[in-house]
Amino acid sequence: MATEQLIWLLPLPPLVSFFLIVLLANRNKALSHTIGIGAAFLSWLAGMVVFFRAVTGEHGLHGLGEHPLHSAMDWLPLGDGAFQIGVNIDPLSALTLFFVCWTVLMIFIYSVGYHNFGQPEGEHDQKGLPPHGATVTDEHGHQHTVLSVEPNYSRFFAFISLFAFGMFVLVVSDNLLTLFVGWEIMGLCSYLLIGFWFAKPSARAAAIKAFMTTRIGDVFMLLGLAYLYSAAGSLSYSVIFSPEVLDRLVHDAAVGGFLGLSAAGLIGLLLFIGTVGKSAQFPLHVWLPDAMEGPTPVSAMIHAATMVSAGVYMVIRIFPILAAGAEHGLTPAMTVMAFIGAFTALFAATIAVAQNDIKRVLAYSTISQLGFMIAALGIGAYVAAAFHLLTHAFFKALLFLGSGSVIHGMEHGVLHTGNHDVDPQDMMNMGGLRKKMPVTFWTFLIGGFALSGFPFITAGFWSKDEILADAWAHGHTAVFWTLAIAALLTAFYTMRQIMLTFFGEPRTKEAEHAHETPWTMTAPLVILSVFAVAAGWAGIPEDFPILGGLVANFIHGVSATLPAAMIEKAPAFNVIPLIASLVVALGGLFLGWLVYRKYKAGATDPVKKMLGGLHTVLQNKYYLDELYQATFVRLFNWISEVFTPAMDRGVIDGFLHGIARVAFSLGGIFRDRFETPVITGAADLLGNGVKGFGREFRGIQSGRIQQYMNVVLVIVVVLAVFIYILAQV
Amino acid sequence: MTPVQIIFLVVSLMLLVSAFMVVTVRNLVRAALWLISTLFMTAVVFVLLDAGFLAVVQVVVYIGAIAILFIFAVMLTRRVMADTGPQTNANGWWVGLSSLALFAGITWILLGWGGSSADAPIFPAGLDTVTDLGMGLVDPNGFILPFEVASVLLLAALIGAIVVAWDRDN
Amino acid sequence: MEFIKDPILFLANWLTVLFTGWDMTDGLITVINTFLGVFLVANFGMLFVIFLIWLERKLAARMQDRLGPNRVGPYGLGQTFADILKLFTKEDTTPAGADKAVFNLAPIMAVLSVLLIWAVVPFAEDWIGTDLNVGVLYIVAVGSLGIVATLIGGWSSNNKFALLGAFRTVAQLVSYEVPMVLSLLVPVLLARNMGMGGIVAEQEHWYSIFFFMAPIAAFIFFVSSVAEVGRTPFDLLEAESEIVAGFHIEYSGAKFAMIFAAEFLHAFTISVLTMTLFLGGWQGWGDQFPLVGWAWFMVKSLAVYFLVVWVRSTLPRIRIDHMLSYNWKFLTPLALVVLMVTALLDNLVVAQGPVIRTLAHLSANILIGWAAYAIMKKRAAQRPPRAVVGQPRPVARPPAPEMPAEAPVLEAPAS
Amino acid sequence: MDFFTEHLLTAILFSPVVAGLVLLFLPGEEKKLLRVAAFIGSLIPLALSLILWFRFDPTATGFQFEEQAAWYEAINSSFHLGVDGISLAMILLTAILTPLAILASFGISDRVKAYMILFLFLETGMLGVFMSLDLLIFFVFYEIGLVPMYFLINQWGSATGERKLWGGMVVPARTYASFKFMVYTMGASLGLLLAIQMIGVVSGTFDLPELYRSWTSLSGTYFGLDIAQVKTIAFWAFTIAFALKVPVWPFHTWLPDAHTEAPTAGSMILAGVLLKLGAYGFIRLVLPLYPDQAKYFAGAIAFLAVMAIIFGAFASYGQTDFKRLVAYSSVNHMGFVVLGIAAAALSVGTENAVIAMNGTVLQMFNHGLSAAGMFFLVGVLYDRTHTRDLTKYGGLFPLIPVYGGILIFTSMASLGLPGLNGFVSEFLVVRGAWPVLTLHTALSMIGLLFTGAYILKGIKSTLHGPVNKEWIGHLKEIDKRELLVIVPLMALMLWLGIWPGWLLGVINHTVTALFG
Amino acid sequence: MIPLSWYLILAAALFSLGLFGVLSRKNAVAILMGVELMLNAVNINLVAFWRYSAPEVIAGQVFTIIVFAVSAAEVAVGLALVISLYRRRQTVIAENIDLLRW
Repeated sequence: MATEQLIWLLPLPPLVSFFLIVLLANRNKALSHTIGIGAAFLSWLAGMVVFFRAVTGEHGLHGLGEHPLHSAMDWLPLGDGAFQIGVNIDPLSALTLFFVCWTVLMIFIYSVGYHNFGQPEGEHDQKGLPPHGATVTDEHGHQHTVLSVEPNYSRFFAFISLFAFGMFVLVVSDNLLTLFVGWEIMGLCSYLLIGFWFAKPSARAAAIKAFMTTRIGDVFMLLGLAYLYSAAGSLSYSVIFSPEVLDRLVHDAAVGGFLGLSAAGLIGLLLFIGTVGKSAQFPLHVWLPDAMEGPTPVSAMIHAATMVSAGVYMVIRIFPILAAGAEHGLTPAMTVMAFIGAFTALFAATIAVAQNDIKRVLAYSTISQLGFMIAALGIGAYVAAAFHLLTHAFFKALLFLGSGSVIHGMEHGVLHTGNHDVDPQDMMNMGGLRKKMPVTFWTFLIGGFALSGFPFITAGFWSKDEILADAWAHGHTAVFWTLAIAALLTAFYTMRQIMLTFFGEPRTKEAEHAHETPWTMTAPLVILSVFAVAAGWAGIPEDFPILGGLVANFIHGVSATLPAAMIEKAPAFNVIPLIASLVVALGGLFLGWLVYRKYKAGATDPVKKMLGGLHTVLQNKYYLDELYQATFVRLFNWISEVFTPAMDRGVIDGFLHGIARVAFSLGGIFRDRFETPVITGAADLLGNGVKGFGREFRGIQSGRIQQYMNVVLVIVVVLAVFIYILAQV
Repeated sequence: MTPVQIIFLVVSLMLLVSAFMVVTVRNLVRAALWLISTLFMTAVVFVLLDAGFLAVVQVVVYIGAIAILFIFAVMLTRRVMADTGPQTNANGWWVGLSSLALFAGITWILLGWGGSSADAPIFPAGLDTVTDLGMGLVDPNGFILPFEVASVLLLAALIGAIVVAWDRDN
Repeated sequence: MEFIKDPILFLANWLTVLFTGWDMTDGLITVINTFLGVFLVANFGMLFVIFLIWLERKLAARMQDRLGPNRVGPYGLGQTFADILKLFTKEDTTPAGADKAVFNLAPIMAVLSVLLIWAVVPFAEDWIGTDLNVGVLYIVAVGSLGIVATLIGGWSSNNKFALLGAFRTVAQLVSYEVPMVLSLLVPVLLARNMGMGGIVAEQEHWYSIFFFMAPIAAFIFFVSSVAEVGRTPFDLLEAESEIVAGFHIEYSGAKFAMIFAAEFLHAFTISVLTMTLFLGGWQGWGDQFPLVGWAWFMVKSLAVYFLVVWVRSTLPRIRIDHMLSYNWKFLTPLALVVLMVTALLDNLVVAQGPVIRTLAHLSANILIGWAAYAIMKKRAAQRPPRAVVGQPRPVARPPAPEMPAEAPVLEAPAS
Repeated sequence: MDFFTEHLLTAILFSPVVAGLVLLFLPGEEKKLLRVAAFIGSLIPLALSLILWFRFDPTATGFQFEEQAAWYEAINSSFHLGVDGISLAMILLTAILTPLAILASFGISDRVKAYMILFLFLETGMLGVFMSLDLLIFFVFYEIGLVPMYFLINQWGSATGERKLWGGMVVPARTYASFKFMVYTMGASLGLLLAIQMIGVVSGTFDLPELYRSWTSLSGTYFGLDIAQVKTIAFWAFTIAFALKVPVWPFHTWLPDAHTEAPTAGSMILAGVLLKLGAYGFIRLVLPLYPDQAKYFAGAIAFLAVMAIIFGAFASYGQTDFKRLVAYSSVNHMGFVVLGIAAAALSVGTENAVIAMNGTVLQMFNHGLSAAGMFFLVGVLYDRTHTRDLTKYGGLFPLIPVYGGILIFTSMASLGLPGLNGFVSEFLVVRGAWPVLTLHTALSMIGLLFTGAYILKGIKSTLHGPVNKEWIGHLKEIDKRELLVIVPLMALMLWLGIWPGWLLGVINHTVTALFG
Repeated sequence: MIPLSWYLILAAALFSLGLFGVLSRKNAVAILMGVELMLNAVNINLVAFWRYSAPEVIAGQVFTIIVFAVSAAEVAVGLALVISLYRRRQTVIAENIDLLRW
């Protein structure tokens, strides 16, 4: 089959599986996950085929830039032309497609184990709540509680299938509108999946928060799309990234732009705000930590690997517009991005240090890593951003899944002891899981090292190093140092997490009874950990001492996506950023080991001791949620619950009622003064007259037909005679 | 005085006599029987007028159907209609006089009218009135419309009769 | 030889010659001849009844495994004469409170209505009272006189049973006139002619007799005319077990004899009509001259009459509601369908020659018959099984309190 | 052009009336029979309009299937019918929604006959507006629509609820709502009537195609006023009448009352079709007849539209009554329609106008589907719980999963989720409006944002959250008939979301011809 | 031959008798009988005129046929009325039915 057709078909299997599960298979758990995973596998297969055909096409990866795999068709007939939609695989989307396929498939498989497929139904389980565990009796007659299967198992697979569809659409689409379509579908799925345990008020609130916060970004993005469409006359990449269009966007005053910003700058900013929402950048990052209310695979998939990455993907995608007119230095849009990215990276890292919930730590680290990418783009490090996007997707997915596995193990312990007020997600309750869950431990370790950029082997090192290198090379020292500090913190809290979770002695009974998770969960971990290491080797700079050029630098091919004018070669090797990244990574890890190596149960968190009051601030995420609550939410609630009703009922209806009152009273006067006495009086008079007449002549109405006819007959005879006489004379 | 005229006189005498009995006799069943004879005589009159088909139809329709219905009604209602007491209502005399006046008037006018003494044209030989009638009744240029109307009327009467006589109580 | 061939015509001619010899005017001769003709036809009927009664009794006896009349005369041929003597010598009573005139009028009308039918019956080629061009209609018309006769007879007897009988009569006869007339119309429109002579003439070939063209119509006509006569299984108007003797309960002696004769004659009349309308009348094989025709006429009629007797002595009397629903729910719709189908079909196939025509009509009839059968079968399947009437209980002992509970509920059978 | 094709429109237009008359002769106590008969009767126009749809030639310009019959010659008003792409879409919408609405009201057991007959008459009224090419006919049908709806609200509306008026006067809510609906609309359309008569007097005809030619190019002085002023006055008369029907802020207050109190099917039709009459009036009459005035006042109209969008969303978010919430959502959505109209009026002749108008008409259709669906679902829930108070629900998802899924689907459609119908039209409107009405569009985004807010609020407080013990065991799942109502709507929403071309193709050609 | 006037006078007499019956009889059934007589008078007239004016034109007979139909209908409905009247009011005296309502 021609590759283009394959690309068209690529997103479909998950969609089909969504409908199949919803309509047919929602009673049968095994069938649903079979359909779901089967669909994911088909897409994975298609994705791999497309990927390899793309990179080994006649032009190779670099050639793919100017000769992307592309096909389009008319979608909306508008005016004399039509709006076209289509599919498009260029280096960037090929790369994205690669990791999306992998992570999606892994997470599908992982979910089977995570939702305890094959376990008995729980007695107290109800739809919309996490399973509470089921009591079983083994052959020795011992009662004990085991994990119970998720009540809404099928629905979960339906949702993530739909999600996968959205992600694939986003990746393969050749224009921003269909990209936006996939974007929003993912938004919906994230809403549904965060609220998967919708009976928990916290989950419900988190879901709405996530949807609304991202929607803020989305409406701006919609405006951006509208602007771009009206300015460029199209939304497909081939048109909007063509030099002449970019030139028009920058210099043509007709397409607008104000505050000294060119149209390109405005559009860029509008679209970027969309990313800020989607990729949880400051100040719209607040939803991501709460989103951890959802099941862990969801956190892994949506909030680490794919959806939040989609935000970054989009910015990378529109980089030409952002960078348009950046002949000298950065465009305003890029500056904004650089600032927000760097700030978010540091800001989130600081918060992560003070979190005890194993998933929240990861959530904040995600925010901060995304900040890295945004910042990288902001300073024009196109390739580095894409590179980090790739690696981060792998190791963050790995970390999330690992944390999920840990939580799962802890839940096992919790069920064993039956003490339900132990929070299985709190790292303070863990410790010593190293022996209990070896696979999880090793994979988690790899992921953690990748995250903290452990030199030379892990993927994270290379991508992060490239960002730093770029930052240094282009002389954005502020960004450089901010990111460096952020990286240090990253390494630190990662190590803290690892120490608290796996090392030392078990700090609770639950931790003692924790135990390794089934293969459906560990297998994906292992596979992802491979990528978490190997993905980095595809991007080792050629001029890197010793290692350079051992593996062909594949990643730089991504830059071929850009218009030729914008492609700039990777910066020359420079030792300072290398040292910096070595120092921050190793230093951070060492620091973490140092602080937490002797941590015992019940002892206060050393970080708390060190930071004191600041710690509380960090733990409460700088009170941002409270701030929003106090300002925007209250304002809008006031408008909608007090002001608007007052306006409608009070002012407008009041006015109407006023008119009505006047009319009523006028009518009343008319009735009493004129209607009743004059008209009604006359009418009554007439009526009475008629009645009287009738009363008088009632007598002749005897009701006897024969009498009437007799009268008729007599009259006829008389008349005949009369007429005859008349005729005579 | 040709034999036909004699026959006619006899027949019309019987006809009028039985008609008179119909309107005067007390016992309703007898009235009905007299009615039958009246109708039969009318049929004979039709025969005299070379309308054999009509005569037969007259017998079928009237004697076969209407008479039966009459007798039915009489029997249904005979408990109240005791044969005693006068069968004519209060204004019988008036009516008698006025209808007599009517008859007198009509007759006088007829006698005054010249065309009434006309003689019948010779009945065309080979004129099959039955076929003509049949053709005429279903001929679009003929009388199909009144024919259809009549049939509709009959249907309506049928339904109406059923509805009216329906005993809703049981 | 002429005499053998056509005795009637021979006699007529001979009389004409004779009278002219007595120099009478032609008009007078015509009148006398006509009168003689009428006398002949009427008395043929009245006398033939005597033979019919004997025949029927014999046949019924055979069918009921009896001997029947066998004392008076050879094979009891004289039996009927004895009966007649007895009847005529009985006292002629009139119940008190009866409407005398009407009471006496009824039997006369009864006989009248039957005898008048014979005026249009073609015994043989040009042996016919008068070949009215509306003969069929005439039959219907005159037949309705019989209804009136029965009715006034029952009413004037001033007797509950008689009145009941009269009511039943009207109910039955008026209803069964409908399918009869409808089925009567089928041969009419097949022959394009209303006169009996014409109808018979139309059935000249064996394959063009109307029985083959309209078997269903024949069947309907036969059944409904049996009902018209009021013989078993339709003898509800004189159901002895229910209303003693029905409308003629009060009659005795000569009047009874007249009613009795009228009924038997009517029975024979309907078989004659059936034969004439559907079995080709006097036509048959052999060279055609009136006497042969008359022979064929008698043979065929007696065959049909045998059928009538057979039915009578075989079937039990049916319930009145069955009688009515059988007419209104089965015969009438069927007759209507047959009439319409025949009318339409005949217009299509009349040009195709007699054989095709017969075949087409035959197949159409078979089709209709099969459809009717299927429908009846379906409805019978739908009808719930007859409710079991409660077990017979001892009359004296009042039922035990739990009896009603056990005893199956009485249900009216859904008809 | 056989006879049938020539009189197709008349057939569509009057088949509901005929069905209604047939119903008139059915026995009143045979409720089932009446319902089924009414349903079948409403399927006839659907079938006919499908025929119309397929015989319609989307590439031809101008009106098709025109019929003209002398109606009121004394004033040159003729019974002139015709369809183009825009009205065709609306006719299709009406013909689809009415059977569903009738099916939805099978639950009605009180005076079924009258109810159904009114419904069928209502359909004729609506169809007439979309078909008529003569101002008087247009007005007649425009008003005919009111009467059945008035009775539907007044007689079959929600039994409970009261509304306090001045001086302690308290009236039943449905009486208040129906009265307000009737009088308010009538009052506004008085101006319309006057303006129409004025046009008739001035240009001597009521025939729209002629007026398109003559009225716009009219000049001189009438009634002692310059033609421009005359037109301006007439323009405002038209605009107010239609703006009130749409409705745009601040004429919208009749809508929440009417929608909330109307019976379920009534709300479906009300939101689904009746609101479109106003918008259609704008497109069919105001813009072609008053291009200059429309251009001049577009900013003002757009402002009102934006207010409608924003305050509609806010008000809807503030409601605790589920049905009222949905009702206000109509204000919000129709705001986009008016915004698109304003944009088209402002930029007539450019690509923007075409895109905006495409979006507008598509939005009309989409809102017809989604609003009807939402109201129906609210009705379904109300039939089971007999309350519309959002605080009384909660956690119903496990009890009625199928219903829950459908509700989420429909809500998302009305939220304008890409992949479902709402998105395309909203995007087109925004796209068309942005270049010419940048500020308004930007502001309207607030409304769009809060669309999400209230939709989520609805889902949150019905389906999600801890299970409300009160309903456990008492809540029936949505049944077959109700599925039969909602599934076609859902199918259309999905289809229009994925492949809007089939509808847009028809609309676009007309729109391009009119505004391009 | 018989002059036309004989038939007409016969019809007139029959008509007057019928009229008398209609107007004077108490019993509703008897009234209907009177109506029948009048109709028959009409029939005689029709046929007579047909025969005497133009036997080729069948109109007279046609109208007679139609009069048959009409009278049959009239009698059916009339008797149905009488019967149901008898059911409700236990009377068939025309004079007693003067409530002008059912």
